[in-house]
Amino acid sequence: MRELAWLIPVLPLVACALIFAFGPRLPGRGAYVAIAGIGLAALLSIGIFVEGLGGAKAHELNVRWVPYGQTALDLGLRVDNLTTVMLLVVTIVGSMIFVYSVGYMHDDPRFSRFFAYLSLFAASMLLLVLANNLLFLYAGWELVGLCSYLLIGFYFEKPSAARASMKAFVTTRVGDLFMFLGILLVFFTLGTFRFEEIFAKVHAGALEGMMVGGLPLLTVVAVLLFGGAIGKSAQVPLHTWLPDAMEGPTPVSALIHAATMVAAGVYMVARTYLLFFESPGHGALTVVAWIGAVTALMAATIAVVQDDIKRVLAYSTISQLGYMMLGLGMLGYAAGMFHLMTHAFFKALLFLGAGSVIHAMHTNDIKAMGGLARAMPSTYWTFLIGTLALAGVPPFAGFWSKDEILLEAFHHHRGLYAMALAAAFLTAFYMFRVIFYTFAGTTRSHHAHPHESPAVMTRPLWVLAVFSAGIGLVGAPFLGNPFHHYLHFEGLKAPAFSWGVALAGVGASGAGIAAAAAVYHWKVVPSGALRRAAGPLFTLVAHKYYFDELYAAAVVRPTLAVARALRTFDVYVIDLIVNLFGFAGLGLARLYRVFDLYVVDGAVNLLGWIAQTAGGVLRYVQTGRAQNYLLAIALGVIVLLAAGLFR
Amino acid sequence: MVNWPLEIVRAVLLTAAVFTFMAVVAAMFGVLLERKVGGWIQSRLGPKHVGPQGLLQTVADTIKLLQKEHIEPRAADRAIFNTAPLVVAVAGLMSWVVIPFGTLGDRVLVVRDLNIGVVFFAAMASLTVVGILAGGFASNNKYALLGGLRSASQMISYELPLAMALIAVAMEAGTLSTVGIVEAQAGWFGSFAFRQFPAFVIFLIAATAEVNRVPFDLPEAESELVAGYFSEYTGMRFALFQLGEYGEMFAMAAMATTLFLGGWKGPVLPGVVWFLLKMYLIVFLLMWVRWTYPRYRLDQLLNLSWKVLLPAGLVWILITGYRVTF
Amino acid sequence: MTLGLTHFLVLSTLLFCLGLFAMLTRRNAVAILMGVELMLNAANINLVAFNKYVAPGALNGQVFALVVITLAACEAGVGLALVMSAYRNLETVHVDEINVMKW
Amino acid sequence: MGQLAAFIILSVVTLVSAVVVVASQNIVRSALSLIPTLLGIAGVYILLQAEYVAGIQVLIYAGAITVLILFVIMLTEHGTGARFRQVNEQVLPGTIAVAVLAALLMAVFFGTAWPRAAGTLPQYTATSIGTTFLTSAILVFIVTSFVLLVALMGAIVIARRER
Repeated sequence: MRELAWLIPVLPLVACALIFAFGPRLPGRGAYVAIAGIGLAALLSIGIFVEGLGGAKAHELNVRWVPYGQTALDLGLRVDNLTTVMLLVVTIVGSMIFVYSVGYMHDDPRFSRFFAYLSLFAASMLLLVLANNLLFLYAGWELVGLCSYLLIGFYFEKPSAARASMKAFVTTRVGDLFMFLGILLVFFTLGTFRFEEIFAKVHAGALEGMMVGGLPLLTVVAVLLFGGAIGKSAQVPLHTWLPDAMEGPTPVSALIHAATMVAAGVYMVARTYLLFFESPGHGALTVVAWIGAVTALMAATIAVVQDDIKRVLAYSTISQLGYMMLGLGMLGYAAGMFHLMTHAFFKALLFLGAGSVIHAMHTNDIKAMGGLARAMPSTYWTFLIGTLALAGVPPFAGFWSKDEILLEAFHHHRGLYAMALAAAFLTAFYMFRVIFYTFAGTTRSHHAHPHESPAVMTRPLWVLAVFSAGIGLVGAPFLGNPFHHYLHFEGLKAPAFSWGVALAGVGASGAGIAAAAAVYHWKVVPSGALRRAAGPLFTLVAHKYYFDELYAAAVVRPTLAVARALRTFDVYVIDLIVNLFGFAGLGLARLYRVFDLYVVDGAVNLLGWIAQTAGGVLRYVQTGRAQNYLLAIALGVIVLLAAGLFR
Repeated sequence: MVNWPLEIVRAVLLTAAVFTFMAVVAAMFGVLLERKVGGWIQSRLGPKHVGPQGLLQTVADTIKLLQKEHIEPRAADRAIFNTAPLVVAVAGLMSWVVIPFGTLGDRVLVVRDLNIGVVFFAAMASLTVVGILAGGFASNNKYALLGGLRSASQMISYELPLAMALIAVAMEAGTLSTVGIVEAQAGWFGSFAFRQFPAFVIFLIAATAEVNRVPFDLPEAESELVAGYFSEYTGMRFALFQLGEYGEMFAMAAMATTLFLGGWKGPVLPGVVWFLLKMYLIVFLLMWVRWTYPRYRLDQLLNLSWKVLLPAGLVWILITGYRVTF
Repeated sequence: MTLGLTHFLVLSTLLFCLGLFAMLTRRNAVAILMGVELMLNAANINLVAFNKYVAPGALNGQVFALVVITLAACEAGVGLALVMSAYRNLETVHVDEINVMKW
Repeated sequence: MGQLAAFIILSVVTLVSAVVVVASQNIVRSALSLIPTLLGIAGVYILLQAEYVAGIQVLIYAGAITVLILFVIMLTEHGTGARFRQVNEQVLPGTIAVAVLAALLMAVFFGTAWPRAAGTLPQYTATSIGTTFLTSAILVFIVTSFVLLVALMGAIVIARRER
């Protein structure tokens, strides 16, 4: 079945092409085609995964693409355990979101196009996941970025959406530049793009001892590649695009900005983990870990003060991605990937639930909601399950994965452990803040008449809820941690389960829930007082640590200023020169025109006149009567005969 | 080297002899026979009062025709009008040049045993058309003109199957000479009527059409065209047309005899008698057909020639060629 | 004076020139065709005469005369068909009146 | 001597009727006097020991082509065509050119010493002609057949009344 892996990205791609070609004339205005594409891909992925459980070997499919000197660029796919896990996540979460979108986007005039974009996105993501070399991973990476741009800007008539899509595209591009440099560095030093060959050479010490600017080459390469992950996975300092990306339709937020695309950065780090691992003194991993920890904590603090339900979730996503990075950086390869998987399910669930709420309330502001638990029971219960999973309450999925990361951090670096624990507390706090604001109490909006969403939206929610609740068990230590057996990095051994760490983690979550309940449900401490007490810290957080302002001042404005200066130069100097040449050409052309008109044309006309006049005279010879010509022939014969006779 | 003066004298004498035979005996007797046969077939008596059993009826008719005034239409083209019957008569009689009548000792009784005898016969048959066309035109009468055109198209069409039949026979015999063809037929079943049966049939049909006899007599269809191309002819010129036509008919019969029935050959009786017997058999056959069958329509007539007889003749030539060669 | 090649050549020359004259001067297309026939016959006389007097060993001259007769038949058929067609469409057979293609 | 006499008689018949063909105002007479011309030429062929050619000449030319010509004349010229001017304005230059051409050609013919190859004509020419046609002149024979076929079809297509 692994030989058929190439079909997985092709199916959604075909669906995309069909929808682009035939659009609304397809069944379900194209939605069914898209769902069929991703659904078949999901079935294939499940088949491949089951095969992997049976212990199937990694499979590579290589098609010679471009000969390049001694080496060749191959169109290659690789199916191994890491890939199968990602395939499962992408296709299953993806198909749920596709189904959900049928209901959510139902009244949108660009319904078919939306599904085409979704299918294209799924195809690119699957290409990214299946690529067996850096080049194709990069291609999928950029395609995913393109789809992200298209989908964030799906409501392009809204200026904020257009700006957000631009911002997302440009910001991630900064990271991609570093990644591209890293890829080039790999290729120029090792001469190949293929992961297998890269790993083999690095393992054999091909880059050992090489230095770049006083740093070990391998570390530089790994950090450069990680630069791409920072952009794509919205790590500090390139995280600012993700909250803005919430301008897109909610299923897009769920699919791209929670479950799959942002996970691409994590996946990429995991895919090239050997480079990070082999960097001298785990230097690169340390960078990853610190960035991840800072991101996790900082995003969590910002999430606490957000009132827009999707933004809360967006910052939560950033925070959780930081967690994953932290896990990877703390040598928790399996832990990071495990968290990626569980997070994909419950974050998708949360986003879809949020979408359901927005669908019902027509607003994003949690302070305008309230008391929705009665009106929308399905949404409420599934959202609650997602929240519990995210908060890390056992036995829901988030607990198991988060616990592993905390365990790794605890074993490797206490400072980072503390940050992670704080982030866990904050996570539980802000998520329950949302719950209390949204579902508990009574509605604060008087002109809204909330109602439960249609079945096509709630059923995916329930499916995802089941996953969110249960998927964590595959990593449960008392079950022997089967996930760890399935997916692990050679040479790394996970630390043993520790009741202390687990209780600390649950404790942090519980404390967060309790604090949220105290502030927003029982109102023991009014939130306004809390805000005043925090003072400047609150201001700092509320302004998202001034990142956007900093970028505006440091990057955007200088760039714009330079652009304006250049424009001025262009308009007054370069254009002047060009215009001068233009005027000179024009003058010459006028001269030539006179020459043309009176000399060249005159000669041509003279010849024409001569030909015409000659023809006019000669046409009297052309009688059109064969008998005249015959007489001429006879005379000719006479002349010839006479010439022959009287020679 | 041919002795030309002697040759010319011989030719004149022989022509006179043949003409006499044809005009006096064959044509006159032929007309009488025609009327008698017609009478018998139609259960009446036919001419009976002039001479014994009406035998002199044709002589009386000829004398009547000779006495008649020669009328020349004022609008007619005189030269052509007067020449046309001659062309028909001469061409019809010239056909006889190559007919072998029988044997006298070692000599074959034939005017000239041309080595292109069959071709000559066909050529003379085709010359008749010119006379008919000229006569029809020169009369300056629309019935005559239409009759002439019809006649010419019919005769041209039927010349081709006729020539096909002749070619098939010549191929089988290996010679174009009529005497040679007769020599090539030995015995009853050696006659080409058996060995060349399709050619025989084609020849008979085409010959009937060629001499404008029923059922192919549209050119002179009285009910449509008065009398066809000789509507305006009177007296002796009319007689000349009739003479040419009867001469042509008898020549066809004689040619059929020569080509298919073994000519003068036969047991006991002298060759000339056998020849005449066979010839009159064919003549009787033609008369029988004339008094029995209705007339064809013009398109049927042309279709018969071009779509049936001509392809059949070509196919038969192919078969004959195969038989002769292998 | 015995009959020689020259006699026939003179006859054919005169015939040829008469045919040419017809072609040069007649207006009626059919008459022009008749002139062509005369010229072809003149050529045939030449062919047969040369065959007898110059190369009697082979019959090529007569063979070619036959070919010419055949082609003359073709020419007459096609030519007269053209005349009929022209007459039907233009209602004239005079070659100097058939000038719809002329400037 | 007899041959010469025959030749002269035939030539006179041929040329006189050819002149009528060429010069007659009555187009039907032209066509009809084509027949004596052609018959005279057939006689000339017999003088030249080409009996087969002569027979074919009478059969094809006199019997078929002339009749065809007569047909077309009768269908097109409203009879004799005497109502129309039958000659164009080239009579005088044409006469002069033809006369000069005839004179020059005869000068050429008289001034040439024709060679004479060995051999005699076969007595019975039809067989020899057939043999020649099927051996050395086979290509000519086949090509001629094709030309004949094409001309037949062409004539039908051209003369057919449209629709």
